[in-house]
Amino acid sequence: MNADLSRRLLRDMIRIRAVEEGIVTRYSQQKMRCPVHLSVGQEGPSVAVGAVLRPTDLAVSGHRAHAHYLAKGGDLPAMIAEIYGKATGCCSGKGGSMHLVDERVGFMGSTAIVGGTVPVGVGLALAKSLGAGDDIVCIFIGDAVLETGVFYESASFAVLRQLPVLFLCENNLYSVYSPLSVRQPEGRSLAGVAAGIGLGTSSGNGNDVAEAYDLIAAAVAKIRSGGGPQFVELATYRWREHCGPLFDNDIGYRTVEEFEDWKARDPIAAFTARLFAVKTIDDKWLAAEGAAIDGEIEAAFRFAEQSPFPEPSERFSDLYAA
Amino acid sequence: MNADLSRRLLRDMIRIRAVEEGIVTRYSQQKMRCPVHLSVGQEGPSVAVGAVLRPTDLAVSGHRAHAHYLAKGGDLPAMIAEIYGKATGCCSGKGGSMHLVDERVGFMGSTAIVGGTVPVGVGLALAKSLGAGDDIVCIFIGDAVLETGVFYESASFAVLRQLPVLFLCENNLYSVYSPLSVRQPEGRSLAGVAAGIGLGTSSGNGNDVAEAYDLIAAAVAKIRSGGGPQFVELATYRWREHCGPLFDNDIGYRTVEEFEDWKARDPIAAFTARLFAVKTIDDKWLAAEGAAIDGEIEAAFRFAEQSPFPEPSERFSDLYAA
Amino acid sequence: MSKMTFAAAIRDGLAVALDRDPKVLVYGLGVPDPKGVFGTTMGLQQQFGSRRVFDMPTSENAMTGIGVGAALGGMRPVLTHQRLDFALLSLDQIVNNAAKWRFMFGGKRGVPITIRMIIGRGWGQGPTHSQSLQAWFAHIPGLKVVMPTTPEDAKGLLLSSIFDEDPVIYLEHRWLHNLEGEVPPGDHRIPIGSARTLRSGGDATVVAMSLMSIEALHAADHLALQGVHCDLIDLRTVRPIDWPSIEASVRRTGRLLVVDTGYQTGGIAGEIVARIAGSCWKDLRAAPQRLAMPDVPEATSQALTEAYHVRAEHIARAIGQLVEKPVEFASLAAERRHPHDVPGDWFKGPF
Amino acid sequence: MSKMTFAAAIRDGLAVALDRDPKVLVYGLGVPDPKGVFGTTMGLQQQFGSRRVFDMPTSENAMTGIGVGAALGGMRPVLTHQRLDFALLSLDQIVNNAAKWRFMFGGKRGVPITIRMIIGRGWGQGPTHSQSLQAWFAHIPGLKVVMPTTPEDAKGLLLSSIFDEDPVIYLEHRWLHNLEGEVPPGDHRIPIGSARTLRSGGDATVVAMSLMSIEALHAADHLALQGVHCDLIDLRTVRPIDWPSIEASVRRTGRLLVVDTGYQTGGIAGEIVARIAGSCWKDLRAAPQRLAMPDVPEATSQALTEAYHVRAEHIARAIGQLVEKPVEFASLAAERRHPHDVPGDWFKGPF
Ligand SMILES: Cc1ncc(C[n+]2csc(CCOP(=O)(O)OP(=O)(O)O)c2C)c(N)n1
Ligand SMILES: Cc1ncc(C[n+]2csc(CCOP(=O)(O)OP(=O)(O)O)c2C)c(N)n1
Ligand SMILES: [Mg+2]
Ligand SMILES: [Mg+2]
Repeated sequence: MNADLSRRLLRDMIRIRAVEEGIVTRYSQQKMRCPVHLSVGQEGPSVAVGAVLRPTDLAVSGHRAHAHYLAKGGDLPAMIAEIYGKATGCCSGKGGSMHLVDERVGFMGSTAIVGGTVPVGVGLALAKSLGAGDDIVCIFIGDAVLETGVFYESASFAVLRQLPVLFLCENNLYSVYSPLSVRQPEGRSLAGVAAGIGLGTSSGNGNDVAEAYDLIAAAVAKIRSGGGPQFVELATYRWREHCGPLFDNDIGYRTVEEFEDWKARDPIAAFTARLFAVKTIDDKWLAAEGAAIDGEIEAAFRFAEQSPFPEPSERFSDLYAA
Repeated sequence: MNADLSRRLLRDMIRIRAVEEGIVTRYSQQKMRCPVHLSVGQEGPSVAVGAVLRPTDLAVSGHRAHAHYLAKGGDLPAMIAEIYGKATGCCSGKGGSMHLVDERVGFMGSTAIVGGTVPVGVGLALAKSLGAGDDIVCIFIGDAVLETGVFYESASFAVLRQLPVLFLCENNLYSVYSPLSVRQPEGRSLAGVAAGIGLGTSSGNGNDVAEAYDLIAAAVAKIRSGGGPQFVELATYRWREHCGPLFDNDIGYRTVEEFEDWKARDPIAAFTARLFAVKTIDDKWLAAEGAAIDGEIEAAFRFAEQSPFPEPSERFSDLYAA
Repeated sequence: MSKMTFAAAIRDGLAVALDRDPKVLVYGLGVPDPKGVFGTTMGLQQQFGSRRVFDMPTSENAMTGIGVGAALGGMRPVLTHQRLDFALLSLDQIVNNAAKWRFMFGGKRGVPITIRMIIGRGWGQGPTHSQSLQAWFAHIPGLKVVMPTTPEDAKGLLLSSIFDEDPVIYLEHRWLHNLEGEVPPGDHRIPIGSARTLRSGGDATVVAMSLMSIEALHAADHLALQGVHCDLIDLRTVRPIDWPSIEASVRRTGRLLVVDTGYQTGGIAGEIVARIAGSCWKDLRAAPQRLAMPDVPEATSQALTEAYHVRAEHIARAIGQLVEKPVEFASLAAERRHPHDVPGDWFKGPF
Repeated sequence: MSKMTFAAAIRDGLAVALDRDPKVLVYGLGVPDPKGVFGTTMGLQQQFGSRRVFDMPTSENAMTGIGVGAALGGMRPVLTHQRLDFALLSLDQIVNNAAKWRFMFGGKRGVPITIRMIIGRGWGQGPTHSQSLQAWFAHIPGLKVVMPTTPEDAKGLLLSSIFDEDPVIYLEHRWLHNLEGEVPPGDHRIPIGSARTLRSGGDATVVAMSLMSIEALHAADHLALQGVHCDLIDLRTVRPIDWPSIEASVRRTGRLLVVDTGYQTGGIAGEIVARIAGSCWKDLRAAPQRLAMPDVPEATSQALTEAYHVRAEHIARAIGQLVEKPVEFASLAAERRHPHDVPGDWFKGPF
């Protein structure tokens, strides 16, 4: 992996983490009045995909989409403004955190129904397949999506038609507070089910961004060269509560040990150390990037705070084409 | 396989075929005014299951359920009367051919939405699993059911909870007029997908009733001994049109060669020859059984024809408990 | 103009759309099979190729979402369900995605998908092959819902649906498939949201849709011979409803009867009655009435469907009551030559 | 009697049912998790074991059908959806199986399943976490649909639902979860299908349900001080509707306003207006009115929900118009102390 790419991956992770922490800091002000599902701790897969995909590749996602949106190149101020419910938000305030869109960079939409955008992504790939080119569609899914019938139906159709789809599964062990054990049979892996459906599959450590990058790059290369839809499962872990800014290790659905164990495998710390060791980065780089990111984020929050709310009459607009 | 069992299997196939042919003969009279999906040519799997299951085992099915209902021990006159829309029908005329029920023998219901009874069967198994005993639930499915999300979700839950479920899949190559090729990816077998979900699987020739019996008996023994849900795929072929009494090889969705090829593998003819060869049956047995069956069937149609129609006021009844 | 059946008019509309715009896709269970969805898709795959006209697996939910995605990707998909009842599997995609996409993303992009659903009736279709749930779709902001009655409207509304920028639920009644009528050639469109006045008369306003408009037509013509003249409004679109047409008529007649193919409770007929009771309160000279399916599923047995459906004679009787005149209606029933559970001799089952 | 919240009353009802009948099962996403579905299932798994109280995969459609099957197998399952919106995935099982099973098999067996669905609102719930689709369920023959308002009814209707022999859709509004009230102990049941008169007065009949009954209560009490006295009928059940109660009231008052938590077009309010316009035509002294959600999804931004919902002041204003008297209603809005997008200070998000 070349140094530029390494630095990009690290920078993107730091940036996404900082954005999420920016939300954490301000959330209790009750100005962001919508549910937020943060990706703190699981930035690896997103930035790896972001570095593999082209702007003309498309992506769709679900409720936990900030990282996906940003990694795909989505407009940060527009995202923050959306979470603040402002007219300048990427959905003009209609959607909130669970509905993000930035078509200019191919982020076609994230929605709040688990599995809901999976067929949408496959349909986008169907449309791509009817045209020319080798663009692909990335469908971001959590582990719970594998439980939905619509995933099975959609993935089957993607296999049947050999559509250019990447199913990027972040397996963070939980669906809300429910562990995999109440949802997945013992001994059955997510990638195993996906393989049974006929998807090409690979699995790896999502907290090792370089490993994630390599797996994704390989999968995407296969898709582009007509190898059919691929499923990449990346193990990772969300640090904070399912929804909201706090930690929730106290409520008992997971152990502090498990949490600490995963925290020790912080994708950012690990990759920082690695890049330090090989001298790809130094303190100065880190400080400069950190400062730039902080400035960008401050500006984004300022933009959001200072933006106007949508006019009340807008509550009726956008239902049908004019 | 002992002689009694062999004779039973053959007799049951002959009987089901004769019932279906009885429908064929009379259908053009337009007195059976409901869609009928006949099983002529694919009697093997049904009678094999029927011989394996106990009366306290349960079964559910779909649109093509005559054979399943009869094999499970369902009331023949009540079925014919139901197809005639009579008050004496197993659903008092409310359901018709696509809705059959005979709870006394554990046939809990067949319905017309593809995949619709799959979760119902799993739920019945859940209820069984909460009680004592080692009864099982057989869910009859066609090849198209594997395309439904609800199959995937239901089978996954059956695996998760290790419920006593037999998925009995009659793969007759077609869904209405659509071949497997427009529905299943090349190289992906139905049993393969089922295995990916975590079901125990086996596959065989559904037109060889002895082979079908052995596979089913093995699967059911596994289920009863706590081995978890099993999927048995049996290859077979429907001779007549998807829905209705006619042959439809002329309309072009399948070749006459394919049809003739499968017809040459008639499960009844093959098994008859085999039992003749080993002298388990003789002409006399065949004639006697045939006569008994014909008499039973004549009586059933007579019963149906002579039964009264439901009172018009019954169109409003049975919606809620009294 | 040429004379063709309702089913042929649909096929004609699909062919025109496929021909006109390479972005149009036509798919659904059985679309390219030898029966071609009751003839409505016959030969289209041969004509336009299997990339644009194709069969699908029995995966109604995903295939709807895939249509939504294809629409977002620039296509104009037309999905067909041989029965509305099967589409119940896909309501999440219809309601949470197709209907809301434009709104929830702040107007970024709409979903120009058309979803055809066929409503069954009689001849043993039974409880799960006969549901007429237009009230459900009409309840959902973001959807449009059309229910053509004539071959011309079948084609014209289909073309308008396909080229509409928003999702349209296109509901076709199986019993209309063989109805014949004049159909203009080419890209002939009937605007969504406008009703059609089939008969004019000052005594009462009868609003109906789909097959019920045909029954109402028989009733209206029968009563006209007896000196009772109705405005008969064929709704054509059930979302958005053409309120100006209905209100203008009710203001003249002061009497309203709405006839619905769906269940009574919570149906479209009730919506129209409720709205008109408010907007035309001063004009109404009698309680607004509705005639709809009873609040019970359709049973399979022919003995149980005979008295189940609303027919011309019931409509004529209801109009008579509404206008408070004695009318003869029994002969409407006596005139019918074919069994009650088929639309005509052309229908011999099974679906 | 003891004072408890609506959520605690549901938990109490579930515990009573689980305790009383070993056939009762309680399951759904998050049922045994530390939040216990907003407290409504808290501790039940510990108390009754994981065979009877359990979590499930995100497989709403199958898990509904599995409940149907378990019910056919003798159980009384209670399935919970944290939002009604998620249940759209399961409508095939609800409509084609649960609702029709008894009918289509000729009365052989019913499906005693209870499906709880929670209706969200405000605080950024947005388009897919706020739908109030009771009109859909109420349109389906074979279903019963309840919408409790008070803690007592929450418990009493839940117990009646669980022990009903037919499928019941139990709709609970998220904004009611913290409402407090007296709740009788033990197996206290409120009959399905009977409305409750919350206030009596001869000037007008106001019919409401769920959260709208609370808003209507504020409005009615506010107007009572101004000499306008309404019958306020809390519907409690939206299928079957308690017509005798509504009709008796309208016969006295001659004026009707229906307030609905759902979309206006095709909603329950319209059904009630339509029916009463027919059955009480002679008694009505003014056009029957309805107040419901606008025909557009709920947006996420707080700036877009402020003028979106129906509140006490709108109801008071509508009653004033209905009785043709000038009334003061603005103070109802001014009195409210918490932001418009939360039910009270107890709600701090996220769901
Ligand atoms: C159909 C549906 N059912 C339930 C929910 C409630 N819900 C929101 S997020 C979530 C968990 C999803 O878990 P996973 O896919 O693993 O994503 P993660 O939150 O872990 O990133 C659930 C069940 C929903 N939004 N949609
Ligand atoms: C959900 C749904 N979609 C479509 C149909 C229409 N349909 C009826 S039978 C059938 C084919 C089923 O094929 P298969 O499961 O292989 O059974 P077979 O008819 O071959 O016995 C279809 C698609 C339906 N009944 N339900
Ligand atoms: Mg997860
Ligand atoms: Mg088949």
